[in-house]
Amino acid sequence: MTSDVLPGPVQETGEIFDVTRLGEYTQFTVVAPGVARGFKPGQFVAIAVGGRDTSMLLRRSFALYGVQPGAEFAGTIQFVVAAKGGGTEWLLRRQIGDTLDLVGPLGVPFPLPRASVPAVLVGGGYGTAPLLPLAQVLLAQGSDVEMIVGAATASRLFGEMQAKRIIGKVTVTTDDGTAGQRGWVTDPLPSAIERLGAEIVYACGPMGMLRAVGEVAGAHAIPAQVAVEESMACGIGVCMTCVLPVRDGDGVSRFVRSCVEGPVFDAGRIRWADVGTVPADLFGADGN
Amino acid sequence: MTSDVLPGPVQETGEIFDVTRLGEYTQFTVVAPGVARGFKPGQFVAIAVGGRDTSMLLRRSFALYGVQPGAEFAGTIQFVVAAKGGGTEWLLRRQIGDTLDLVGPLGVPFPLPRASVPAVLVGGGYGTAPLLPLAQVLLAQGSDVEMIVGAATASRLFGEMQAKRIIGKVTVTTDDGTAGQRGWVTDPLPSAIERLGAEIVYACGPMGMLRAVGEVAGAHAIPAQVAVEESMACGIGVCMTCVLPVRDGDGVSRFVRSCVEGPVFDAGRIRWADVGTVPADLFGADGN
Amino acid sequence: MGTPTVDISTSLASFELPNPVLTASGCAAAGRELSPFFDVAELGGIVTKSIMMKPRSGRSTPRMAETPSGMLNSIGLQGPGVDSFIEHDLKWLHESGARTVVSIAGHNTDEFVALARRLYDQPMDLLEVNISCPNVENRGQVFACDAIAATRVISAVRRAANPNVPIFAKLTPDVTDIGYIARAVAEAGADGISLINTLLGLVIDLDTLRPALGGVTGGLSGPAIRPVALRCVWQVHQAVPHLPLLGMGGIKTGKDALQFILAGASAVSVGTAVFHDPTAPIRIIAELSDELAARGFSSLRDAIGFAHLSSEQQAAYFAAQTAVPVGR
Amino acid sequence: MGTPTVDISTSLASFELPNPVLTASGCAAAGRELSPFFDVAELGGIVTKSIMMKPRSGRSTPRMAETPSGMLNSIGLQGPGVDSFIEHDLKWLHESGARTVVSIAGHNTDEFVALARRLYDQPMDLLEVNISCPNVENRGQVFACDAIAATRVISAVRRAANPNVPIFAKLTPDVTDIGYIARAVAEAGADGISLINTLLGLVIDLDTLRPALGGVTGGLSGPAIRPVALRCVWQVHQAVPHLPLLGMGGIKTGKDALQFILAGASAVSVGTAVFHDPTAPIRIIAELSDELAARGFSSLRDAIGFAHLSSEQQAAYFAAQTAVPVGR
Ligand SMILES: Cc1cc2nc3c(=O)[nH]c(=O)nc-3n(C[C@H](O)[C@H](O)[C@H](O)COP(=O)(O)OP(=O)(O)OC[C@H]3O[C@@H](n4cnc5c(N)ncnc54)[C@H](O)[C@@H]3O)c2cc1C
Ligand SMILES: Cc1cc2nc3c(=O)[nH]c(=O)nc-3n(C[C@H](O)[C@H](O)[C@H](O)COP(=O)(O)OP(=O)(O)OC[C@H]3O[C@@H](n4cnc5c(N)ncnc54)[C@H](O)[C@@H]3O)c2cc1C
Ligand SMILES: Cc1cc2nc3c(=O)[nH]c(=O)nc-3n(C[C@H](O)[C@H](O)[C@H](O)COP(=O)(O)O)c2cc1C
Ligand SMILES: Cc1cc2nc3c(=O)[nH]c(=O)nc-3n(C[C@H](O)[C@H](O)[C@H](O)COP(=O)(O)O)c2cc1C
Ligand code: FES
Ligand code: FES
Repeated sequence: MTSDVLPGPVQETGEIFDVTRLGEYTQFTVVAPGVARGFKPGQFVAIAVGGRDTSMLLRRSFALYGVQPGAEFAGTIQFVVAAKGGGTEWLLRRQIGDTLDLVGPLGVPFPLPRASVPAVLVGGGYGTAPLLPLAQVLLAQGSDVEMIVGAATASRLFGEMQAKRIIGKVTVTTDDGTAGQRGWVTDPLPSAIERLGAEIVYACGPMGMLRAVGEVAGAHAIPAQVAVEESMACGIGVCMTCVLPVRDGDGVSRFVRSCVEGPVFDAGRIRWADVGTVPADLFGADGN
Repeated sequence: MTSDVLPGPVQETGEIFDVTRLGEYTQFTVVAPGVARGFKPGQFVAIAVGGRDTSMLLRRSFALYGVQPGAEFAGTIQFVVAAKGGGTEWLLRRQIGDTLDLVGPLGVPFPLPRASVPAVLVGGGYGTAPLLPLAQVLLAQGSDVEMIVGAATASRLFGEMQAKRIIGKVTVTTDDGTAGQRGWVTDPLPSAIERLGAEIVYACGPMGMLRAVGEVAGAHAIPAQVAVEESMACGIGVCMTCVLPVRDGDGVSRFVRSCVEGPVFDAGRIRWADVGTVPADLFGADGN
Repeated sequence: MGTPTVDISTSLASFELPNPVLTASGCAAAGRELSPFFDVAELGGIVTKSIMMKPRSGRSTPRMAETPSGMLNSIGLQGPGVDSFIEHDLKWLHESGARTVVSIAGHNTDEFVALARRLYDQPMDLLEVNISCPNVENRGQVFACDAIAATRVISAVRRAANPNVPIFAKLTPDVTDIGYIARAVAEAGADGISLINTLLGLVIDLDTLRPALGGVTGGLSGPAIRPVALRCVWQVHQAVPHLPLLGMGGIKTGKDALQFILAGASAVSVGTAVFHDPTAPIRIIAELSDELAARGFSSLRDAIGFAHLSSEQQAAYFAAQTAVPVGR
Repeated sequence: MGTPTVDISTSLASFELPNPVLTASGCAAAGRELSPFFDVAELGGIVTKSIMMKPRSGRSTPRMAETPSGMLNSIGLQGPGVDSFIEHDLKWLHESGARTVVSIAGHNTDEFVALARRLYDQPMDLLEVNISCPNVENRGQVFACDAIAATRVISAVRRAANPNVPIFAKLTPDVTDIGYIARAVAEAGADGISLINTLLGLVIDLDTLRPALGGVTGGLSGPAIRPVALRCVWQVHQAVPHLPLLGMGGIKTGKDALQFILAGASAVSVGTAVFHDPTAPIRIIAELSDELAARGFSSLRDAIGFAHLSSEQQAAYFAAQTAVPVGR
């Protein structure tokens, strides 16, 4: 795994270049050369919502994909938004030509293998988004890549077309069987790992899915690098709201900030069962 | 003076039909049949600002004019907005087709003479607005009407063209002489009163101007009906923020709500020098 | 939402209400000004502006300043005095068929007692004792900031008031330990507690370079204070679990009201939101009912204090419900 | 604005600052994460997150909930312990040339004393004593809620700390009388006062029907609390007019900062606003300077507590200024 020194995040005002509805999601393309410049797959952008005089104080985070540092859409970023509460609904009312206040790129990207290794990518819902540029990078490295994308229902699938275009094929699952095979992304995962002889799994999606993906990878004795989604007040590492209990190399578990030390973690290091608690053996638990 | 029983205020959503820049002001025409129906000159509308998730909790008030209960612009209202802070700036970013959340018509209108009497109307800045429909009503009653409009500078004048169209002529003053005669609206007022043999003065504008107009009218032993602009939290009479010390018929002074018992008052009854204090002889001052 | 109907009736001690949404004292005058917007008899009740014995002019203007998601006010309890209030306001409310909560305020214990006596035979459903106002006998310290002063007023009012009318003590959040004050007024005989009154705040006017309000400081209300209000309801529900609470502070929607119910309030008052939306109280009744139904509650009473239950207790409740919860 | 330049230097006791804008404890970590956005040495100072003797994991997640114009947090003072803090954080700050305010927190008086000793020789400009945290020796009551506990900590820290480093007591607004607490810590030897810490609040999660935060209650910060913060600064300036105050609570703009200065603060901390806008502190320096100039002040120091002056005193000040005030 390599660990590049990245250019730091920047704060910039980006103009919305395109807004496209994709099923239940909306894809934004925004001119933001500063954010685009430093980007690596797995990173995210934090966006101010609500405009002047808003009561919504905190930025909202979105995984980046489709970043074009050069070429036709020079200096643009793309991200996809699902309606949730006031912040995303405000974003969904923005139009082409409106501007957004952005901070990014933020977070640690997916670690890349030094050489080409076969990899399975697993995306749940809009969690597929950051896996698309990752697939491109892996393919460019000469890695064999398979991708599984899943969602509760067909309209919540994201990126299966792009994935197909990039990789050539894609496996789709939905909980209700409205698209692809009925079931969870973890159903076709073992055979994909085996078929490909995969040495790594990458995943992004809901916590429950990431945990399950981590378990499947573990059962195959390969690592899973997963991008989590924790509630974040600052996104830049100063507030300590976004922590997860993570085991480090020498076995000590700590509360680790998922905004600057994540959002990508080795699934095997996250203490999934202890999320939302303070396990007694956590570093500093006795200092409370 | 007649005192009609008015239909109560309504809350309704109005669509913006037109937005026109007029000097430093912006005129809004909004489709709002419920507000338009009950309207009488001197009343105002309270508008929610900032949209969903705004931090601005209180409505902003604007004097109504150009209300068209029938005819071509059926059920529309007009008001004019001057940029001040967050609320008016939000309004000034609204466009044709956007909707506004309105409550109105609010307040006591200008009392009308039973028969035709000569009247001078005095407007300061956007305070001219409510005098325009008043002039129309007075003229329709057969009253002789003169109008004086003033402002600090030419770009802050409002309604002098409409006034001219309605009345035939208008006297203009500006503090800096950039339009009309240099000076205050009270400079040409005495001669207007005398020329016309006016029996009443109507005015709307800043507090200092209203006080001065009241004094000139008083010196001519005629009443001045003035529309004040007090800071209002509710606009509908439930909160008691908008009070002025006002002397009533039997000489007792009280704190009176300018939203429901005003905004139009007999200038002679307002205790101008005591605004912002609790005069010792005010009704209930000893109960504090 | 085509959800099953929920029984939203509730009670504040012996006062039975068909629904749990009232106005807040000082934010609806005595109801009349709201009648162009809706029928005041449809609300859980109208809480009138705190009334004192004598007419009172209140503070000098400016009396309000808008703040982020809130506002400051310094009205200073302007009012016509209890006699005029009875003759005009209470009469109007009675004729309108509105359920009525009368809020009283006094300079000292005697004035509170005199008010309770004067109102003894008047038509009303509940007496709210606003002890979040200054006590002239103790250097103007607010009664509800001092357990002893609060106790004295509440026990005296309880003795003086009509025994058929429940009395609620209205508390200020500006204290070190609101649970302690709540226990004190409960022991003094309060039948329930209203909370919270406004937080003391200040704004500087950047044009005059002086405090924006004529009264220098003022009371902060609106959604800005909602988390503080919810914390107070939570703590007071734990301190005096047997007492009914009338919760308020920044309620704008049915969802906001539901938070107060879950935290332990039996009913809610809607204050500052009325200034923004005169129909807010009536809208919130319907919204709250929908929110309860969507979460599988068959009655509002079941939801009171529900957030204090463990996840297991909560699950057991829903398992025992016959109605299939919608959206859970 | 092409306004005359204003001298915006200020001081917090013996700590001299070129400008009055600092970060707030817990809202800037130890400064390093802000360095991609601006040079931390340009600020009035960095106030570090409250540090304790031992490493501390803090509370369980969820640790935050957004509220109208504010947020609740329940971090629970997660931190690496003072040794690691000195070795990594303080060292980095020193090397960066940042003026540094170290915030300390303890479970009991002894821990505060141990921290003051451990930090005796470390490079820092001011010690902020966060007594708005629970005292394990008194049923978890917050030190700053109890004048005696507060006094004990402050006098012990004043004795133990390097005499060349001023110490500021950081107070909570959740008390009945903040002026009283301020006088107590002043008598105990505090060289100044930082205020306010967060207000205790609660939010109910309407999906889980339980408190939204892992820690049940949390601290409310952001513009929502600004009027409360300004009121506290106003009251404490009146209670201890000779003590310098570091004001904070909801500051987002230069105008907000100016309100605090006029109310009596010698400098301000910017907290939650950093989460929305990482460059807020540096932006606010320039904005504040412009706002002062536009009102005819020739120096920031002249504006400190200016809102307490009568209109006549204010007019006399401006009349004596040689510079022609812009926009007045
Ligand atoms: C690293 C990261 C990447 C993300 N990528 C995407 C993406 O690509 N597309 C997308 O649609 N959404 C993404 N999310 C989730 C997105 O940030 C939330 O849906 C959004 O913040 C909700 O804001 P709201 O105002 O609409 O909802 P509300 O529920 O009103 O938000 C209230 C508060 O809770 C926080 N919050 C609510 N839901 C979440 C959540 N799921 N995760 C984190 N914080 C939350 C909000 O940020 C806000 O502070 C991502 C989140 C993180 C942390
Ligand atoms: C009866 C009445 C009629 C009015 N008619 C007009 C009109 O026709 N055209 C027009 O441009 N303006 C009019 N105003 C003034 C207008 O309401 C204010 O300019 C506006 O409220 C300012 O809001 P803001 O958010 O832009 O300013 P801010 O200063 O940010 O407002 C902060 C708070 O102060 C209140 N406030 C600020 N200035 C005033 C003011 N001058 N009067 C009352 N409250 C104020 C606001 O309502 C708000 O609650 C009228 C006011 C009243 C009371
Ligand atoms: C303008 C105004 C006047 C008020 N007057 C009173 C009063 O007379 N008596 C009282 O007990 N509370 C009074 N309050 C407090 C409210 O009843 C309520 O407790 C508080 O505003 C919090 O609720 P809210 O955020 O919904 O407004 C007043 C509040 C406002 C805004
Ligand atoms: C996430 C977070 C963490 C905080 N941690 C601390 C802390 O460790 N020590 C402290 O004294 N104050 C802490 N505070 C309080 C702030 O320093 C500040 O007093 C308060 O937030 C009000 O200022 P603001 O509204 O500008 O944020 C914290 C605040 C927040 C939001
Ligand atoms: S979100 Fe603030 S530290 Fe991660
Ligand atoms: S603005 Fe509320 S009573 Fe007039």
